[in-house]
Amino acid sequence: MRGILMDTVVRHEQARPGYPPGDLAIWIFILAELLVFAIFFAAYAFARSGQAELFNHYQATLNRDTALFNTLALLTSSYFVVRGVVAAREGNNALCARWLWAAVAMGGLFLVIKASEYADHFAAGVSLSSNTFYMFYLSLTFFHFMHVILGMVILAAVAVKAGRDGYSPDDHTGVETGASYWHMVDMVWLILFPLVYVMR
Amino acid sequence: MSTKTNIIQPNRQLIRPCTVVYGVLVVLTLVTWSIGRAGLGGLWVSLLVLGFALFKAQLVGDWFMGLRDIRGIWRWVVVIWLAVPGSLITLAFAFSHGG
Amino acid sequence: MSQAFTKAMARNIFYGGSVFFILLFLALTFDTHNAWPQRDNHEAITEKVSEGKRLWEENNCIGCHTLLGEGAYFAPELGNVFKRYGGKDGIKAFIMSRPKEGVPGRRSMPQFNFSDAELDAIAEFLEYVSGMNTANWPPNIQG
Amino acid sequence: MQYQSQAVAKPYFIAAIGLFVGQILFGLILGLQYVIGDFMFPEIPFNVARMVHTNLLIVWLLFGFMGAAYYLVPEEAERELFSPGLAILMFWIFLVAGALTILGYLLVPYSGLAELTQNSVLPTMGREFLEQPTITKLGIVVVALAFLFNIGMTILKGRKTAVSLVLLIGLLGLAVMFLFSFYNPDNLAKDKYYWWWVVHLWVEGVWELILGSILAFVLIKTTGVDREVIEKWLYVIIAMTLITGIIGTGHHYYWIGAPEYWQWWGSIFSALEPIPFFMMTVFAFNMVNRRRRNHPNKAAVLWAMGTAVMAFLGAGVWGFLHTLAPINYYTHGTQITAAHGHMAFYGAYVMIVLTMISYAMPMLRGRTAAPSNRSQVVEMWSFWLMTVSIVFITLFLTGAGILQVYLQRYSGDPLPFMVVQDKIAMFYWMREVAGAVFMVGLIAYVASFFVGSRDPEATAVAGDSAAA
Repeated sequence: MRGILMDTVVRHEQARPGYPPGDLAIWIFILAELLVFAIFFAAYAFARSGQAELFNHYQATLNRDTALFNTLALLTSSYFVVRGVVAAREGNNALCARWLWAAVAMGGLFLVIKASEYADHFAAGVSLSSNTFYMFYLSLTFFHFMHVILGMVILAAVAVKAGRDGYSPDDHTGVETGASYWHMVDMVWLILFPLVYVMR
Repeated sequence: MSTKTNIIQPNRQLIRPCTVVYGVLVVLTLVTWSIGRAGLGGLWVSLLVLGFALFKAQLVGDWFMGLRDIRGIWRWVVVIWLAVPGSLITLAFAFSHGG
Repeated sequence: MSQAFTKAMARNIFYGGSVFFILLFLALTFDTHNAWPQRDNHEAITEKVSEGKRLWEENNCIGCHTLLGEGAYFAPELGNVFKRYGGKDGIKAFIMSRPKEGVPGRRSMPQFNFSDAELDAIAEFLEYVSGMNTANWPPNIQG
Repeated sequence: MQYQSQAVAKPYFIAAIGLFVGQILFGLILGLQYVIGDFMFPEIPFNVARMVHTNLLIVWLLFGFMGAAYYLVPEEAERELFSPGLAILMFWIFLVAGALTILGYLLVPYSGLAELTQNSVLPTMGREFLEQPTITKLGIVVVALAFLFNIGMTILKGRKTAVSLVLLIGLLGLAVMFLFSFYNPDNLAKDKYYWWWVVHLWVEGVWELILGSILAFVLIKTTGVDREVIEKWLYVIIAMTLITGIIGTGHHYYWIGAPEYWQWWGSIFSALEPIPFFMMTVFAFNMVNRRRRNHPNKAAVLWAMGTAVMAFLGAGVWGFLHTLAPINYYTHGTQITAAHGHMAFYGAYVMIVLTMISYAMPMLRGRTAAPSNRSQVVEMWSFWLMTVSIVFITLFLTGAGILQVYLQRYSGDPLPFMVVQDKIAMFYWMREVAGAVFMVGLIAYVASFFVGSRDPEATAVAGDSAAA
């Protein structure tokens, strides 16, 4: 084990790796997911261009404040995951597990806030069939909502393994795999939030 | 375990780059939210908001996912992806505001 | 940092991804059940219509015709035939008029020898179908 | 043949080929009825011939899948089949039930068959592809359960590989989804919605798992590429299949009374359905290029490559052509659908079964790896004849479909269905000619089992790697 300074120097000297962190299989999955979201976003934008009035009108009925808190929750959880990966890289499994559980908790906060929003919508009689805007709003956010759940399951599985001291500085691909997926979930929301809640 | 803790100790005293990035992400999110709250709209405001969003996503890809340390095609995978919805959304908004 | 593409991860993605999309599909199916009452014209399903559907099935009409675009492509679409023929009488008259031995060199519907009550049931079934909300399909009256 | 009990696959394969011949014969009758409307009327009306054509297809593919499973599972599990006797018993039950059903279609008017089999007790008949009497459907369930039990026990007691597990999941899904064929509500919107749970989730879901695992098995055997590599790709491909294919069911829900958001969900996900097929093509060619040996059964490798390409063209490309809702609005229920159906079924499922038969038959007939050279030449001729014909059938039907869509649905002055049919008869004639060539190819295929059967086995071409 070298000092961190040495490590940094060595890393710059070495050729950088040609593959992203984590198992390459998860990246194929991430690419597929990103493709679906990209098409969904473009479909939203083009459907909107035909009915801008309607979209602007119903966009105003959304709660932008809860969406802000949700964005902050996801950003924070992503940050926690980064810290968790650093901890795993440094061989500190216990710390890694703590960061990951904190990230899962932030994901849980997101779900609670989003679910309360859905409850308000359903109480108001809004559904996928209400109009094109709500169709897209509910489809996009619910599709993303399910990704948050899946990401939390993955992070929890990684956190459990980290809690059992299951990773090492030489072998922590599992942590990076879960982290990459979670960042993807966060990244997609970063586009979704302005597109659906703000842009008009 | 204790030696490892010692080794990384110096790093603890600095602000980590990822913490700075997190701060930038939060600030840009608040700006975006404020624009929405002020009820601003129109093509240029929308594109500005979209630009923030793409930049934020890029930050997540580079610093959180760690793609800036990668060479080859995978280094650009998020950039390339962002270009697709980014340009299509721009096109659609230009279309709806122009026509 | 290892860049392995492992079989274990590929397998996990298969199982995880499948469960994910099955759940999503079930959620959409649940919503579809909630949305049907506004679209499926279920108010029109009488005992007569049920009988008509049974006759439709037990004479394998789908073996030549399409119904809402599904079936065989040998004979005309019948989802909107009630509108195309301007009512039940047109449908009944056509089914009755089919020659037993067919038409030389041309496609012809068989003669099924339906009773008047049966003809009525079939026509009512087709009337019920024509009242479903099919998102404006077919594009025109020709089906 | 490494295990004695693999031999039970042989009758399944023979029955499959026999029923395949019957299917094509009725296909030719149907094609002729399209242009000579009263051909065989009223003895065999179109709807009866079509029912025979499609039901024979389903039954012979099921025979093929079962035969494939009986052949590959012992080899994968590294043990004898749990019960060869049960497999043979089920073969005869399935064959007799299938034959009786087909004879019922041909000899009794359909409504008489419904009455005879007590359809009114649990009405399930008279829906496309699910025309079988309820009693036959129950028989299919029994056969499927016995089959799954047999295969499942073999896998459980033996080595568990990705190939056999994926195959088992696919077969299990096939049996489970078939149960929806017993749900037939009076509400047509619900009837059609769940009808697709059988039809779509079969052909664009669980059947693709079966396809993938058979292809993986044949590639492992013929290329000698490391199992680890092939199984890894198998998982990725079938993961993509289900990710896109399950919600892709929505492309059938546009115009049948389901809510309109399916137009978006269905379009988006089914637009991605070509991806797993494309991956399969890339995967198959990659594995053959990285082969460690040249297998002497070149015909089997040709079929495997053909499956990968034709499944992508038929299911992937021709499916994509009309899957987006705004396009499907015009093409739904026209000859475009028929064009896609023909090439997709041939490219994906007919060809994978023929791949497996081609690979396994030499061993089942007592050879060590391959048929004779002469036999392989005839078999490869049959490959090209059938494949090229199906391409032309697809192109002619696509032409017919485009013209039909324009005249009947798109032009300012839409014409009635039957008028349009007369105007596109030329395409139907050309399709029938292509169909006749297909029949020639099929005869050549059958002949390949008899030609050169006393000749010595073909060997890998000289100069190839020594591993063969």
